[in-house]
Amino acid sequence: MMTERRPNGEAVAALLSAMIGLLTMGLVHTGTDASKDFSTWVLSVGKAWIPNAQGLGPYSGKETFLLVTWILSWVILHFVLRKKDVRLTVPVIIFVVGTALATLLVYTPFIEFILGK
Amino acid sequence: MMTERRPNGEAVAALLSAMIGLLTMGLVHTGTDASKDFSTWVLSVGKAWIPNAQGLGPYSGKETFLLVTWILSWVILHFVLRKKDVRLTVPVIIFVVGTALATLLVYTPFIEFILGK
Amino acid sequence: MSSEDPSPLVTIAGWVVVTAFLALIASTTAPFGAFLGDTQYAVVSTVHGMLATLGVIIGTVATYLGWRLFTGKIRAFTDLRILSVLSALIATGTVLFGNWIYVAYRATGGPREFFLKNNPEIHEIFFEFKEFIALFTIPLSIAAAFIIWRYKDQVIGDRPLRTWVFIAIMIAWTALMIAFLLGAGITKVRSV
Amino acid sequence: MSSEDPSPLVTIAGWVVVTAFLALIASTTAPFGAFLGDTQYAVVSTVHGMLATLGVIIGTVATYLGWRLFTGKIRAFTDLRILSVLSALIATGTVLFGNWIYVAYRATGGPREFFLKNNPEIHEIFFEFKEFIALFTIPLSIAAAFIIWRYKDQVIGDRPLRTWVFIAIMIAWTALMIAFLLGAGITKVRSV
Repeated sequence: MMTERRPNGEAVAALLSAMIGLLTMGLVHTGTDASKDFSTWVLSVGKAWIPNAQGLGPYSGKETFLLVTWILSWVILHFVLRKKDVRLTVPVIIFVVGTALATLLVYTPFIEFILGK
Repeated sequence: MMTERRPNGEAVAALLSAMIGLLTMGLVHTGTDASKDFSTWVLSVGKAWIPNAQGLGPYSGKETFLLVTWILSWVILHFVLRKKDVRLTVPVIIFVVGTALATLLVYTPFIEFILGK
Repeated sequence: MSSEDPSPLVTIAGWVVVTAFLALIASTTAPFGAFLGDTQYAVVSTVHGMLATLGVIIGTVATYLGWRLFTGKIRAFTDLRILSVLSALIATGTVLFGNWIYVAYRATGGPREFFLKNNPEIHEIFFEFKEFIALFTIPLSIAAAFIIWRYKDQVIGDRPLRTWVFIAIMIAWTALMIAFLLGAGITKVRSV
Repeated sequence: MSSEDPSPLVTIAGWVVVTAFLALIASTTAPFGAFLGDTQYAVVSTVHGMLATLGVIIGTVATYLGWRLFTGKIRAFTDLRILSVLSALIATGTVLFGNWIYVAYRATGGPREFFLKNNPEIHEIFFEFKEFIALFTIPLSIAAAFIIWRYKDQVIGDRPLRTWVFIAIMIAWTALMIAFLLGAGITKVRSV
């Protein structure tokens, strides 16, 4: 029975990488609100591959950052953690706090609060 | 075990009476479309007890017919059928066809079709 | 090694705290009033829409459990009992608030007048149908809840009866979704 | 005496026939075009809204089953496996169509311009939040579906893991409902 059991590392990788992607998106979004130059660059990232990225604006680049950091961190964490069995307390806390922070970072009144606008 | 079993008559009463109420509403609605006088009378039924029935129009009377025929037929069927165990085939067919007819009778293109408008 | 760590209750408690914190931020900073418009029906319409949405959520889960009942594989019968009653209550509440809005809909200068002038089909076909199909949910959901409570576990073992109950639930749920979607569509075109 | 009569399959078949008949009448006589408006985005918007509604239906049942998983009382694990994948697919599809509409939303003369002039909070707070919170559903629902498929029944017996999966599902569902309701609210005020 124990030999059949799959270590929980892959699950940790799947959930943490989802949070990482979302948190990155929140940070990038906040960054575009803080700096016009950064916003232009984020738009250029979207234009690199999304059809009609001009119509979507910087949002296209933010989606790109979500996608790339999510998938990339998932692949890395998957292979780092796949054979490991980890205590879930700390990862769960990181996940909940990180996702909550990601939520705040796409909420305009909070962004204006931390940017001091 | 068999002595504990409740006869299915009460269930038949509950479901058939729901259908009867809805079908009555459909017939009344069709009637108001066919006759202006009938429509005025239906409105007066609603005015008898619903606050602001004037604002609701004849709809208030149609709701009243639904409510009264549903509850009344439920009470009657409940006491008629409560001790009976009936085969469900025929009641189910009546229920499905009656509910389908009720649906058609609140659908304007169908009403206009049967009224020949 | 990780089989009891973290404690589910502690974890859920933590999640509730975070959610409550975010909700607090939202409720103190989000200008929800921007959606309300300035008519006297703003609050009534909002309650109606919220009840309708709650009805979709609760009614959908109740219908899923009705399906499990039909296939004879239900284990969450207690949930079905609770949700069937909630569905009936929410359906009734939604219709009551809907009646209230209907007065505004029919009033001079209201959406009905607008539709009859610009888009008569929306009133004559879709709205007329919506105002009646929404009523289907009340007797059907009450009948289903009555049977589920009255017959208790007996309904699980009675295949013809549970089939009929499922049919009634499906008709009620279909009526609910039609009324919900037509309501959303109509209010999009012209609201009270 | 009534325990096998009528046959459930015959009854359901009868109900399907009746429903199909009614659907046929509706599809040949109902002027659904009245809701579409005449912009080139009419069809895209309709698909987006229908997918979002389907997402609410499927996602709500999946979340209910996530709750059963969390409480350790799930029996319909197969259903959860199917619905978790469907939820992830529908979330992705809805966002793709949403992107398409977003172009129209941002265009000159589109809703964004209207809101910034008349009701800036609707764009700056609600729409900005909606466009991002909707994206939360994708990685979260895919992560949950991945774990449910990868760990199979093992996730049922692993309390901490199933708790975490339920939290992820709940966040995804909350994000879905927020995006759905804000979307309905915004399109009510001004649609593309």
